[in-house]
Amino acid sequence: MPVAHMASIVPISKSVGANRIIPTVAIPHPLGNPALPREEEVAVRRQLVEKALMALSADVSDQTVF
Amino acid sequence: MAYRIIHYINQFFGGVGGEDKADHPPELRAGAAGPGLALKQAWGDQAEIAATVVCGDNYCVGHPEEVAGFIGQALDKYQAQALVAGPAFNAGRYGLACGLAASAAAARGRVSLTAMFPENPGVEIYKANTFILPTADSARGMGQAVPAMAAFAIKLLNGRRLGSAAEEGYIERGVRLNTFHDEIGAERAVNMLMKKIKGQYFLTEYKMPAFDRVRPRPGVKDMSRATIALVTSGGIVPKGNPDHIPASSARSYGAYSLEGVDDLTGEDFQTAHGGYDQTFANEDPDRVLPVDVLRCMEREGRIGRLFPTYFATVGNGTAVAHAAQWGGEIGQKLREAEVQAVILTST
Amino acid sequence: MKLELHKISVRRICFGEATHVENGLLTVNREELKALIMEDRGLAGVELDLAHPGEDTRIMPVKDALEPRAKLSGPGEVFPGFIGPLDTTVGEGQTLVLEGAAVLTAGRLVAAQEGIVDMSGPGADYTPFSRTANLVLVLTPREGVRLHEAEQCCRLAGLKAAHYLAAECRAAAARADRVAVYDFQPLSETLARHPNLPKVAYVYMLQSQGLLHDTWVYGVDAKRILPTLMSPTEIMDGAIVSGNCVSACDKNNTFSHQNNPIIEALFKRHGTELNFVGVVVTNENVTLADKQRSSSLAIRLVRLLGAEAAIISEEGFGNPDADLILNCVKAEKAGVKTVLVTDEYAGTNGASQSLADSCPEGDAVVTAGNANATIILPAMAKVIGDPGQAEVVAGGFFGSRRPDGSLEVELQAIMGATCELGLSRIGAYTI
Amino acid sequence: MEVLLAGRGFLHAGWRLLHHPLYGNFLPRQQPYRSLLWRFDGASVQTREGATRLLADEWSLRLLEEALALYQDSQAPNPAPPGLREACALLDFELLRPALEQAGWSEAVLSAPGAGTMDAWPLKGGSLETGTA
Repeated sequence: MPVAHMASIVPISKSVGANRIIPTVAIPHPLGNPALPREEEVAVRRQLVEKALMALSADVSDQTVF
Repeated sequence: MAYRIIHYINQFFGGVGGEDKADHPPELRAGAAGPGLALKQAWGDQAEIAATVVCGDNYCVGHPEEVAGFIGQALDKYQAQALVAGPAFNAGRYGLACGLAASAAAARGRVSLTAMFPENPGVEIYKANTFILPTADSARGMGQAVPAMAAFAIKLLNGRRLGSAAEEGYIERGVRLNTFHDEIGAERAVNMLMKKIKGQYFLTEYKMPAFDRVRPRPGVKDMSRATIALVTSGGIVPKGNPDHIPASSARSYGAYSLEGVDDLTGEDFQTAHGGYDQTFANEDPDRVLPVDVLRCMEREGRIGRLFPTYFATVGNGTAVAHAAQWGGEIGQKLREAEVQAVILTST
Repeated sequence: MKLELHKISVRRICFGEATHVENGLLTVNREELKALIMEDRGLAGVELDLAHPGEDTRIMPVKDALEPRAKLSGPGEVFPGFIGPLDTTVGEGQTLVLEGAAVLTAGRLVAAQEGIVDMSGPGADYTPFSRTANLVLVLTPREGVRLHEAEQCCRLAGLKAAHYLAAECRAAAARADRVAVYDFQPLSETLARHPNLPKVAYVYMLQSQGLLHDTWVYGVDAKRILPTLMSPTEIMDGAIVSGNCVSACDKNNTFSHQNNPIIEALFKRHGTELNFVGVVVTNENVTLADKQRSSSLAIRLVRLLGAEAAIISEEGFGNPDADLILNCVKAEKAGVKTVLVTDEYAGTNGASQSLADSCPEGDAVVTAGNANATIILPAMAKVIGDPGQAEVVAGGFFGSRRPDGSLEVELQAIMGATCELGLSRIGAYTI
Repeated sequence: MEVLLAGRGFLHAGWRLLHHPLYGNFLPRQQPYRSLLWRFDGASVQTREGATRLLADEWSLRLLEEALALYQDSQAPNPAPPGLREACALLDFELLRPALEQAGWSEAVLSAPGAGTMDAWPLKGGSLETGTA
């Protein structure tokens, strides 16, 4: 089954072999930015998860960063 | 003069009972028992089983120091030169118990050996401390396991210098030992370079750790009817970390329910990961595991269903071999549950 | 650049009237050499002592080892920038070598420092200097001298002594036991001569992290150089000098620079199996910017030489692992096939990760063993150097002193034990 | 170890290391002092499609994680024998000199007497937002 790897250090995702890579905000808070007000942070999270779903729907032949 | 060996087996092979007796405390019996009888026969007059330690798997895994001490006393009492444990085949806890018993003997300067199926979790955890021979995944493999263990134990006791794992048939332990070659390093380097230039086969003296590649799977056709599962190495676990997953060098992963959970809150969930500043994840675990957004998408029909169980471990300093093994196990479980795709988040 | 090394074999050293060599016996005028060394104001005192293979003797802590060499003919003098002048390069003409002899500088010089040489017992297998006739300079820096000066005057003392011994024996050069000839031609000529032999370069990484971790090239601290191209014969004339005090096992002492085994191995095949096109000397600085710059410039030189393959040797561990990996990746990405020569720090149980960095391109590695492996060194009747050093060793810095006076130390504490130039036969394998 | 862990927090927030964390050829137990110098120069904040990303520098992080692994594997640094504490501190300072220079501390400051002592270094300061621990 396809896997979307959401992580903040793209080169590390690549070296461990992930095929669908979604760059995230930062290591301690990959899917949110505490500096933002709550609604904006959830909007950012939604955007990242949306990108993950897009990656999971796409056919990729090699390691791809979305 | 025959070598004196202590044999470690669990409650099942010791005839005490099955799963129900897994809490059986360690007992010492003179002479051989269970598979020990076959070992004794294989050794003939070269070695004898001075005594057998029989211990329930749960007890051993639950009381490591106590069992290790018990084994130490048994080794001293019988002046034994070696401990042989198992074979454990693919029994997980028995494999861990054999690894622990063998490590206890090795730590006390005795020759130590056990045998189990290469995929057994005991291999990764204890291979640095003791020799482990590969066996079949079930007791059907007893026929090959016993003679191999007997011969290898004698080889260790005779103190002969061992060749590589491939030559001698043990599981590579990943332990570096010094040796003296025939040629100096500089000559070996230039010879290796000449082979590399000519495209000939050469054997590097040190293998750099590397990751394998996986062929990308086709995309999900209809996301609105797909079941998506969440997996994370970011260490998000229910409050209190019920499975006690350590902050680094994790030895296990957890499967936790999302039934009736619409949003991960700091009250019910936390991070166990020791590799980053935990305040942000503890404040709102959704920042690592996006349950809140996926629940919305589920309600809006953007996705079919969020799989009710998520898998989590701590990716901080975890052995690559462990992670690869868990990946396989989790993938297997998700396939059986007909999950179509996975979102894996990392910190 | 053609260099002849006229080698006189030395099996024993003794003190006597005049410094000279005859039938394998090197006689040294003790007072004359002491006076020469004491010209340096930074030193409070120096004692000379001798140690020969097989003796029940330990020398600790040894800072550097040097081979006595002096020019017989050709431009300049050995150790340019310290002994030899800077108005010319070296590496041509004839050089006298007292083969089998070594000068060892020892004594409480600086901080936590180790460097054990055992002339007999289990420790002898792990150091090349258990097989040489050693003249040991036990140096005491003057009180209140800054760490920099202390290191510098000890380094100079060693260089002076090594040059003095060979210079005084020039008369015996005619009766050299053997002459080794190294003919290293400019690139155009060597390409014309060996058009279809594979072109091989040697990327020579020098420890250059700062005080106590420095190496000198023509008298310049390697931290301050940009990667440069050298003829191997210059290195034989002491163009590279060690100022490195730390990790006795894998620091390249001056002796191993003078007798670089990788240069020797490449020369042996030069013109028959391969075309040795040059030595690219580079450093191992502490800052990440320097690491990127040096590795890029070093590999650019390899490409300008048209080399299709290269040996890369590291010096030290941890910090330089990053430079080794950068050099490897940049070379392989430029299509240059590499073999790396390094040692390992895999923990006392051998189960930890050996290098502090890695890359998939590093598929060809020669290793000089695990420096964390421990060894028991029996107590020795005679200890030359700084007995006070035992407290450093005892302090668990480099091992522990056992009740019976023997030392349990890691190979890291033994001089040249895991030398990353591949000077000895040591290696490692996985069980 | 604590120094390295503190350093990691900064790296996650987009700071970049100026030097290799394992400077010096000592095993962890042989050098009781360990310092880190890192810089925040804004290049690590990336706003793409509205989402600002704090780009942790991959190389700094890899080197730091490797250093942490080495520290976890080896024994804790021994309290340096009294005679060596001073030399160890000076060594730690000397080895970082190039990095300090690169961070903008002028040569004058670096060679002022007592520059090598621990209290000479403000936690934050200098022209750039450079933190030392």
